[in-house]
Amino acid sequence: MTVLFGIFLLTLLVVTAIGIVRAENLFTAVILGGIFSLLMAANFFVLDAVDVALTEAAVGAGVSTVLLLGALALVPDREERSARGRRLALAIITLTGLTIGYATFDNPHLGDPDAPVHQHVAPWYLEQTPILIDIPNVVTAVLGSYRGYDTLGEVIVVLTAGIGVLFLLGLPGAFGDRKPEDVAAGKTYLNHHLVPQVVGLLLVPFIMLFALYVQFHGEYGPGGGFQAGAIFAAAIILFALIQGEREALNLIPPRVLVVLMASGALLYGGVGVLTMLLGGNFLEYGVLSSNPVQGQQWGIILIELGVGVSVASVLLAIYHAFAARGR
Amino acid sequence: MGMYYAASVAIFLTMILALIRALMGPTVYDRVLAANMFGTKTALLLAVVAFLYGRQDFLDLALAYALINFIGVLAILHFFQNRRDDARQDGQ
Amino acid sequence: MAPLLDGLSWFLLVGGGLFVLIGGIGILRLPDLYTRMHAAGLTDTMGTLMILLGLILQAGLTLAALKLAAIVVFLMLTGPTATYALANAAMLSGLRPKNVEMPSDLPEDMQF
Amino acid sequence: MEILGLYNYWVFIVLLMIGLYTVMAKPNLMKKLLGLSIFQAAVFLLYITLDKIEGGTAPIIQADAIGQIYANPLPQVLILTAIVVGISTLALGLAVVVRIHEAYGTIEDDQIQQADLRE
Repeated sequence: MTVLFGIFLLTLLVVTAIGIVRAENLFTAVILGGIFSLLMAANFFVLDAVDVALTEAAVGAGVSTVLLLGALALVPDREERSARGRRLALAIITLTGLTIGYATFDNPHLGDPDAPVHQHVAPWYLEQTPILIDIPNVVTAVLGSYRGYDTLGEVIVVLTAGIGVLFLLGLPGAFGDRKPEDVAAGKTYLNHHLVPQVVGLLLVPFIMLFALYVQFHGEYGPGGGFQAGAIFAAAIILFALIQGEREALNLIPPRVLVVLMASGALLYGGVGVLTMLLGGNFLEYGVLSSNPVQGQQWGIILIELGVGVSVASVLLAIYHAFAARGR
Repeated sequence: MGMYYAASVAIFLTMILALIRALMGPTVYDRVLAANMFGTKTALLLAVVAFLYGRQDFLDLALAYALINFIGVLAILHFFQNRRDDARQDGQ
Repeated sequence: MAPLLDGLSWFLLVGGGLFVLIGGIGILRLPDLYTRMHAAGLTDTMGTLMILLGLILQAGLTLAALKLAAIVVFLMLTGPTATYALANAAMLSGLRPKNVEMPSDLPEDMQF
Repeated sequence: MEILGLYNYWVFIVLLMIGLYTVMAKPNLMKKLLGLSIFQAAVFLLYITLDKIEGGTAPIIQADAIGQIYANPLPQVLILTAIVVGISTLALGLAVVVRIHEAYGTIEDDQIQQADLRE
């Protein structure tokens, strides 16, 4: 039965994707993109990837939709009709698709326990995590400890992308050129409507609380720094939507935001340097405490915090960069 | 188990109907309405499937979906309405 | 006790499913945005409430029940708010209900 | 039922090709970025498809369930980080599109090319 769930969700996914491509109004395309993300997340959930489902929901359906809308506010929202290159493109994708499709017949079927991917390192992770790190969520353990270098790299990539966006668009008040006060408060739709205002402001603290729960419960349930960062950013974005851009910039000044962006990644790297100073390898958390298992747990909590701070501030800075440019 | 299947099939059918409305339009508001409905139905579906799998600790996800979906809808209305207001001011 | 609870859960889940489905048919079949909104509102409140209550009965007095209750509270808050904001935005943009005479003495900011 | 085990791969291919088509055939830069997102999502789907084990559950270990099978955590970790990296790169792309619009007044790539040729 759950196989049928998956097939159903996947079919809807394809229909939505075709809808996105065909939509001429880009607002429509973005709305359908939100639905696409939700479907994708539900799909991940059905395929037993709860952490990924939470990430996709928070990042894909939440922040990504908002960023697309923020960019769309600055460019034309209609696509011009063009049939140029359509035949060639169709021919290419048909050919490529059929070629890859032919190869799938040799692939292991969905859920096959003998598939090659399940034979190498994964059983070791599942067996050793309760012994070496002693936290229930193996995904967090792999993310934070076994593949800690990789995750550090990803955080740096996120930080770099954030810096790139700030270079391209600028962030008022971040580097002393323009002050947040220069951003016109502007008459926006939501900040003179009472019902969304009241309910939205009521929800903001709860969403932040939920983000903190996701951050610090990540060792035991679905969650961790990436998800928590995105949810936290979403909470502040909600505040910015209902109270106006200027209020949000006053709440967390851009100068602070830029410092936070860097300090999250710095905390991650700092933990690595600390373990080296204590006589271990880079990011070998075992040396953080006399008990290696506890050391591992402390290390994971610290680096997850760094990830959370970095992701939240980068996403927020990116949002502000788009929103402050608009008005 | 049976009752979970009954509820999830109903939610699935509703998701199809909402998706058709989101694809048909005709106005952006219709699509937003359908997207909002789709989002809350996804949250419901997740809650039901969490029970179906017998792993109730995954209800966090349904909570996250409900909250994120709300932000998405408000954001769409905010930006779309601002765009309309700008267009009207330019036109007059 | 247990069969009674199960029976009640069955009733709530199937009932909620029916409400959700009716709302789904409504959003497709009804003629204009405002009537469709009515159908969507039905699924967001009644359908959601019944399904989640049915699940709470199955969860019993656990953390899961608390989380479900939180979901109910959030959905009850956000659903109507989103519908309100949507109706308001649509009305302000000049979208009018089909086959309805609008009163001629509308306030100025609602006339186009 | 056996053949349905490959359905995920086919959806992956279809999504991949839809994304590729959008990037190639649509001149609108925003549309291209959306197509790129679909392409990316297709790859995510492939990886997550690989993690599933029949009868398994999410890799959050339950102390009281002895002998429980868990899904493969490794693809999940890779995709979890990739999603966040994906949105950062999407944001960078959007920033470039916004700047292109400011410089050229259009975001259709054929018009941008014409404007370049005129100079």
